[in-house]
This record gives sequence, structure tokens and C-alpha cells, in this order.
Amino acid sequence: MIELYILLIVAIGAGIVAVEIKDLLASAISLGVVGFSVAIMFILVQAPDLAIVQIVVEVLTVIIFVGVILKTTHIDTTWTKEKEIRDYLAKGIFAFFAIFFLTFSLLAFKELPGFGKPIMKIASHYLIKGFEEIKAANQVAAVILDFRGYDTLGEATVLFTSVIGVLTILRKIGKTK
Amino acid sequence: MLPYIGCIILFLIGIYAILTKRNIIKIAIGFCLLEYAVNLFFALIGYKKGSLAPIYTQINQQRNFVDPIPQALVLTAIVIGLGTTALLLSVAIRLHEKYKTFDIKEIKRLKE
Amino acid sequence: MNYLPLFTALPLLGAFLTPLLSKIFEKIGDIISTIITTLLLILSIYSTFLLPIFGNIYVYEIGKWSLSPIPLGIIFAFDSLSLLMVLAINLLSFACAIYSVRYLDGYTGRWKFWTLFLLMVAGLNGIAITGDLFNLFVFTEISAISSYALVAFGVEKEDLEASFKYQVIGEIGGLTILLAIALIYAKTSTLNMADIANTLTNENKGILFWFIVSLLTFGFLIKSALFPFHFWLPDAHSQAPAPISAMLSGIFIKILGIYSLSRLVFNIFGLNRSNAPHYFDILIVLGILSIIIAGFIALRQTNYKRLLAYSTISQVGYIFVGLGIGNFWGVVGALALLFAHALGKGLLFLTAGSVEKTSGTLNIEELCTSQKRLPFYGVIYTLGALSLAGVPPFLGFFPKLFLILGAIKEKMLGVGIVLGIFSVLTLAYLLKITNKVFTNKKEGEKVGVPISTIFSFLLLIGLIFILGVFYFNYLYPNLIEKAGEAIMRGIDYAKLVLMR
Amino acid sequence: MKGMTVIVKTITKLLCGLIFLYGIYIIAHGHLTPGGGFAGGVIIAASFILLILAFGSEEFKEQMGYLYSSIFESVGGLLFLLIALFGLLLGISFFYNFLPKGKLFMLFSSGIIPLCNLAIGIKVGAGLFAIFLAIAASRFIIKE
Repeated sequence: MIELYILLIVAIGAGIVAVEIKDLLASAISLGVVGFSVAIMFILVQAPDLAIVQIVVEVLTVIIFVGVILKTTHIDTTWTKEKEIRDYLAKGIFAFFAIFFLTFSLLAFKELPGFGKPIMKIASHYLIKGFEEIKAANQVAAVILDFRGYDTLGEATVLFTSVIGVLTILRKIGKTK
Repeated sequence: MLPYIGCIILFLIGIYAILTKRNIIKIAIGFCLLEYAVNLFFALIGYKKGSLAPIYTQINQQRNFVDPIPQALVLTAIVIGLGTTALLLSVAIRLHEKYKTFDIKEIKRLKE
Repeated sequence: MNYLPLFTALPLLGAFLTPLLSKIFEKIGDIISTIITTLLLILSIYSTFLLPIFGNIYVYEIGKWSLSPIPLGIIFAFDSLSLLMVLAINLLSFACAIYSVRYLDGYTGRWKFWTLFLLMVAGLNGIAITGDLFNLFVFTEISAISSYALVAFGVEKEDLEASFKYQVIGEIGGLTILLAIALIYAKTSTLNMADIANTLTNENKGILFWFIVSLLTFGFLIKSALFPFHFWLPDAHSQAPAPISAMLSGIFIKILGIYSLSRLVFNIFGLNRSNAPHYFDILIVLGILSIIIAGFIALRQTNYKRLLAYSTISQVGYIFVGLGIGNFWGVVGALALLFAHALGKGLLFLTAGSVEKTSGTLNIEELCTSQKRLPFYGVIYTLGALSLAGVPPFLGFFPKLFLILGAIKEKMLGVGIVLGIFSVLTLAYLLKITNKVFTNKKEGEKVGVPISTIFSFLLLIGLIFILGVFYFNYLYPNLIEKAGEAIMRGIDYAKLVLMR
Repeated sequence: MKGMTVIVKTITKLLCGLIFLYGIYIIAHGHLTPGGGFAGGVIIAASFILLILAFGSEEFKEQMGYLYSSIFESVGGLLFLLIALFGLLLGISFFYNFLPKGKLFMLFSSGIIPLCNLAIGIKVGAGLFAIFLAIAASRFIIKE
């Protein structure tokens, strides 16, 4: 699985670039690099469904980001060489939090079943029932639309909600009085 | 174990952007990184060594598959992430229109 | 009770129909939402009669996927606690829907408001009845996203700023919850809440367990705005349109934060005072800090709605102290206060909306000098405020009594004394508005009140008064005591659900 | 937003229909191969987005775009919800897979799954197109 590690390093590097670079357009494109490496990692962990969705969603996300930046400005005005005390304070708090979180999660992950050895208590039943009772070749489709169809209704509703939300927020005038 | 730690580092980069950056677009990018990290972590959980994607084919009737449930859940999570990003960016456009800046230090009209 | 899916399906149906039909008739949203919230209220009242017949817990299997031997599909697990929540949600959303009909006259984009409102109600109902962990997350996101958009409904500068802040904080909470769900799935390989509880009891509680608990607690405390995580609430709840403020303060933070957290902590992880005393001590400390700090900040506020928002933080503190006390009376007090606060704070925010409509401002000093007399709103506001502060004949009296009783039974006299003393503070800051806005006007023009407003106000104040007077005749034995028992049942919840 | 050069326009003319067809294929075969309603819906939205990016949004009637996408989105959502509710109407259960399951690897198999994929595809395609129009394409804030 050496490819997975390389891609993870690429994703982390691109993530740091996306956060730290001055030009917002470059930042959005670095975000695209992270998204596409995540998509390739999905292929490596045998999740082609996820990879397809991740690629198309990533394209759309980058388009929206670029659209917003082109409409407004692409220069990060908050990016300065000289720092204020407040910035150092925020970084200090973050460093403290990061170390704490990393140690806690490292200790916690030791108790998980190792990478590549899932328990699959329910999943093994799903794989048999999906084949024999639902007759779906793609087991992920069987899970999202039959066993857990109600979740997918929720998912579609989330998207509907955010579309209506975007249209609401982009109204020109809110109050008439 | 190692891939999990990579995800946590990506997660922390996202948190770093949200906590320390003052630019709204950078904060939105931090959110995207957070989402990717959690999604990737969830997908990695379902991976089983030496197994195939959970799709039956006519040629290969082998039944050694990875766990399909995390994939279904991550699919939902990706869509939710797209929705929240779109909403955050639409607020960002409106804020830029009203204040002519992305700096959250200057967007401060509500006080204690 | 096989109508349970309607609790989410009906509002979703309304939400999908509203954009479609509003192309034909602009105000169709008013009719659709009124009908649907009425139907939901009828369904939830009907459930109060039906649930005891099923032994106080009803399990509905979606898609006919049987729960035994292994829980394949998503289930609804509807027990007494869910019943109390569903009743509170639908009572308040009914009152808010009726009130909004006239309130929306000053806004554009009417159908967008109604669509988002119905989606929010669907999300809240979905959280209250579900028995599946990931489903809980999905419905949390539905209601959260619709509330982000509704906070910015006025699209003024301040609204957008408040919405942005709320969105950033809320999404951090949401993603933390998702991370915790991923860890739970990795550990137990199931998503059914009862099954998770069953699996976790057989394992020892190591670092992973506490990591999951702390992630979830962090996420849900953000959503419920307890003290160190409260800073988004005053902005969001004061900038939203008044009916939305009423929904957010009244029921939203309680379902997303308090209900979800108490369900998970008590029923799924099986924590209680004897096996995790420090966890509950932390809740008590944070709760008391909320009560004191938010109470004093509320006293200094000059904005009507901001004062009410800080009061909400302080009352959430009371609820968390009750959960932290952790014995039967503490939990019952917390739930009773949740119900009383939902109706009371909803009513107060609705009066704020009417005052803003008639006077054009919410600044208390400006209202003090304005030339409008508002006797009806004044009376309603004062009665609601008395109930919130815990004055005897009203609904808010017994909850605080239960809380103090619980503290004394657990031998925490200090906590009981703090709770008692700071009730006075609540009364002080709430009556500040009565004193400044409503009473000191001898003359001036009297303002008419729309009928829909009168109806929703009288509904809420009538419930607060009648349920308060006949507390032990109906509300306590039928709803609150049983809900308290449902929480105190602990992980026997899992057995009850899986036995069906 | 302005249009692009003539090369881009010509290639877009050739590709756009193919991308649309590919989206339909992904939706229709969602239960057999990787993909499904969501991925296919985004691809269909992408074909429209490509058109607008290449030809510019001046020639495009925005209000019609909002109208149609909002109608299609509601229709997709309603379709999905009604499929779910049909099981309840039959008196069996919410989200009951009421259709005959057919034979494995056939296009018309596995009951309601292809129908649900179609509903989600319509809904997602229309919804994402509306988001794109509102955030990235339109030069002005929506008037209302």
C-alpha cells in the first residue's frame, strides 16, 4: 500500500499550501489537489463509487470556489509578514490543542481493530442478503437505497435544504420595510 | 494505523485554518479539509486487505469484499459537505458585497 | 403506531410541494405549513394516548428489515422520552407557524421561509424518533443547515455576520460528531443505537471509549451552547426573525444538543453517577458557570432579544446541572424545565417580534421613550417571564423544585443553594424588560393586535397556566415522569428495543 | 461571466451531449456498476455547467434556469418521497421494496433501486445546477 502513503503525504502537503498561500486562486486549486488525491485514495481502498462522487463533487467545489473568488477578489488582504500578538496566541492555543488531540487519538487508535481488518458484523449479512434478496450487483447501491434508504432521503433533503438556503441568502433585498 | 494518523493530521490542518486564519475563504477551505479528513478516515475503516470492491460481476463470482457500509455513509457525508460548503460560500459572497473585505476582523458589528 | 414515518414524511412533503405550488399562488406556503403543523400536532397528541398501550416503547422497522437476529435496517425507537420531545417540537412549531403568517409581511421570499421552516421541523422530528446513530447525524445536519439559512433570512449586515459565526461553530460540532460516529462504527461494526449499547457493555471502557465520549460531548455541547461554547448563540438567536428565534431558543438547541447527548450518554454508553462521577461533575460545573456568567451578562443587556438569548444560555445551564446531578429527581427536573422553557422562551421571543413590528426597534432604552402602549404584549410577556423564573402557579415552578430536591438528595447542598438563589436573578433580568418597556407609559397610542398573533399567544400562555396549575393531574404522571424513567433506565433501553 | 475562445466552444459542442448521455448511463446502471443517482446527477449538472462556462452566461436566460431547476428539484424530491411512502400506503412499511426483484445483472432488477436512482439523479442535477447559477454564474445577486 505504498501508493496510499505517498498520496496521503501529497494531500497533507497540498493542504498546508492551500491554507498558507497568499493568492486565494492558488489556494482553491491546491484544495483541488487534496480532493483529487482523496479520490485516488478511495480507488485504492476499493471504493469506486466514492471515487466517482468525490471527483465530480471536487470539480464542482473548485468551480464554485473559483467563481466566488473571480466575483470578489483573489488577494488575501490578511496575509502579512509582521504578526500581532493575537496571532501568536491563536497559534499557541492551536499547538497545545493539536498535541493533546494527537496523543489522545494515538492512544485511542491502538484499541481499534487494525487497518485492513474490519469486524464486518452487519456487513457480512448485507453482502449475502443484497445478493440473494435484493438482486443488486452493486452492494453499495443496495445499502444506500434499500437497507438504509431512509438515510439517502435525508441526504437528498440536505442538498435540497442547502439549495434553498443559497437562494435565500443571495436574495437582493430581505426586508421590504 | 499509519493511514489513520495521516487523516488526523489533515484534520488538524483544517482546524488550524479555522482557528488562526482571518480570511473567510481560507476558513471555508479549512472546512473542506476537515470534511475530506473525516470522509477519508471513514472510508479507510471499511478497507479489508486483499479484498475487492463490493460489486458482483458476471465473470468473477468471488465473494471476498470490503465493507460496503462505510462507503454508503461516506457518500452521504460527501453530499452533506458539499451542501454546507455551498451555503458558507454564499454567505461569504454576501459579506464581501456588504463589507468589501474578507477579513473577519473588520466584520464585527455585533458586540457582547 | 405504524404512522411514525409521517412525523418526517409530512413536513418533507410540504417542503417539496411549497416551491412547486408557490409558482402558481404566492402565499400557498402559509396554508401548507399551517395544515402540516396542525396534522403533526394531532399526531403527537394521538401518540400520547397510544404509546402506553404498547408498553411505553414502540419500534418501527423501516423497509421491513427485521431487527432480529441482527439489526439490518434503520429503526424508529419511539419511547416516552421521544414522545415528550415530539410533543414539545410540534406544539411550538404550530404556534410559530400561526404567528409567522402575519409576521412575514415585512419580508420577501415567503416560500423560501416556509420551505426552510418545514425542513427544520422535519429534521427535529427525525432526530427525536430515530433509533439509528448515523440517521441522527443526517437529521441533525438537515435542521442545522436550514437554521443557518433562516438566521440570515433578513440578509442585513448583522444577520449575515451572525449566520457566518453560527455556521462555522456549528459545523465544527457536526464534523466532530461524524468523526465520533466513524470511531464507533470501527469499534462496534453496527449503527443501531441499541445494538451499540449492547456491544459496548461487554467491552472494557478503555481510552478509545472515553475518546469517543469526549468527542460526542464536545460536539453536542457546542450545539446546546453550554458555557465555554456559548458565544455564537446570542448573535444567532437575536438576529433571526422572531418566530425562528423562538424555535431555535425554545426547542432547537434542546433537541440537537440536550436530547441527543442525554440519549447517548445515559442509554447508549450507560454512564451514570456511580460508574463515571467525574463526567457528571464536569457537567454540573459547566452548568453552574453558565447560570452565573450568562445571568450577569443578561442583566447588562440593552437589546430585548439579546437579553432573552443570554437568558437561554443560563437556563440551558440549569438543564445541564439537572442532568449532571444524575439521580431521578435531577433528570426529571431537567426534562420538566426543558418542556417549560420551550413554551416560555418561545412565547417571550414571539412577543419580541411583535414589539419590533410595532415599534421598529428592539433597543430597551429607545422602547422606554417610545410613544406606543402595548398592554396586551406586556401582560403576556410578564406572565411568561414569571413562569420562566419559576413563580408558583405556572409551569416553570415545579422543575426548579425538582432540581433543588435532586441536589439535596445527592447531598450537594451548595448546588441546591446556587440554583435557588439564581432563580431570583432570572426574575430580575426578565422583569427589567417589563419595567422599562411595558409599564411606565400612562398615555400614547394603543396598537391593534392581529388575530393570528392573539391566537398563538393565548395558546402558549394558556398551556403554561393550565398545565402548571394541574401539574400533577396530567403533565407529570403522563409525560415527564415516564420520560425521566426512560433516561434512568440506562442500557436496559437496548434490551427493550431489541426484544421487540 | 464571458464566453471562451472558439476552440473551446467547438469542443464543448461536441462533448456536451456525450457528457449528458454518460450521466444518464451512470444513473441507469447505478445498481449494477459503480455510480448511481448522485454521481450521475452531478455529471448531468456538469454538462450544463460546461455549456455556460464555454458560451458565457450573457446568452443564457437566468430566470428560466432558476425556474426549471427549482421545478425539477421539487419533482425529484417528491418522486423519491412518494416511492418511499408507497410502501406505507400498501400497509407494509416505509421504504418497502415493493417491486419484483427480477434477475441479477439485468437493467430492470433489484426492485425500487433504479427508480430511486432516477429520482435522486433529477433532484441532484437540478439542485447543483441551481447552486452553480446562483453562486458562480450570475453577475448579480438574485432579485426578488
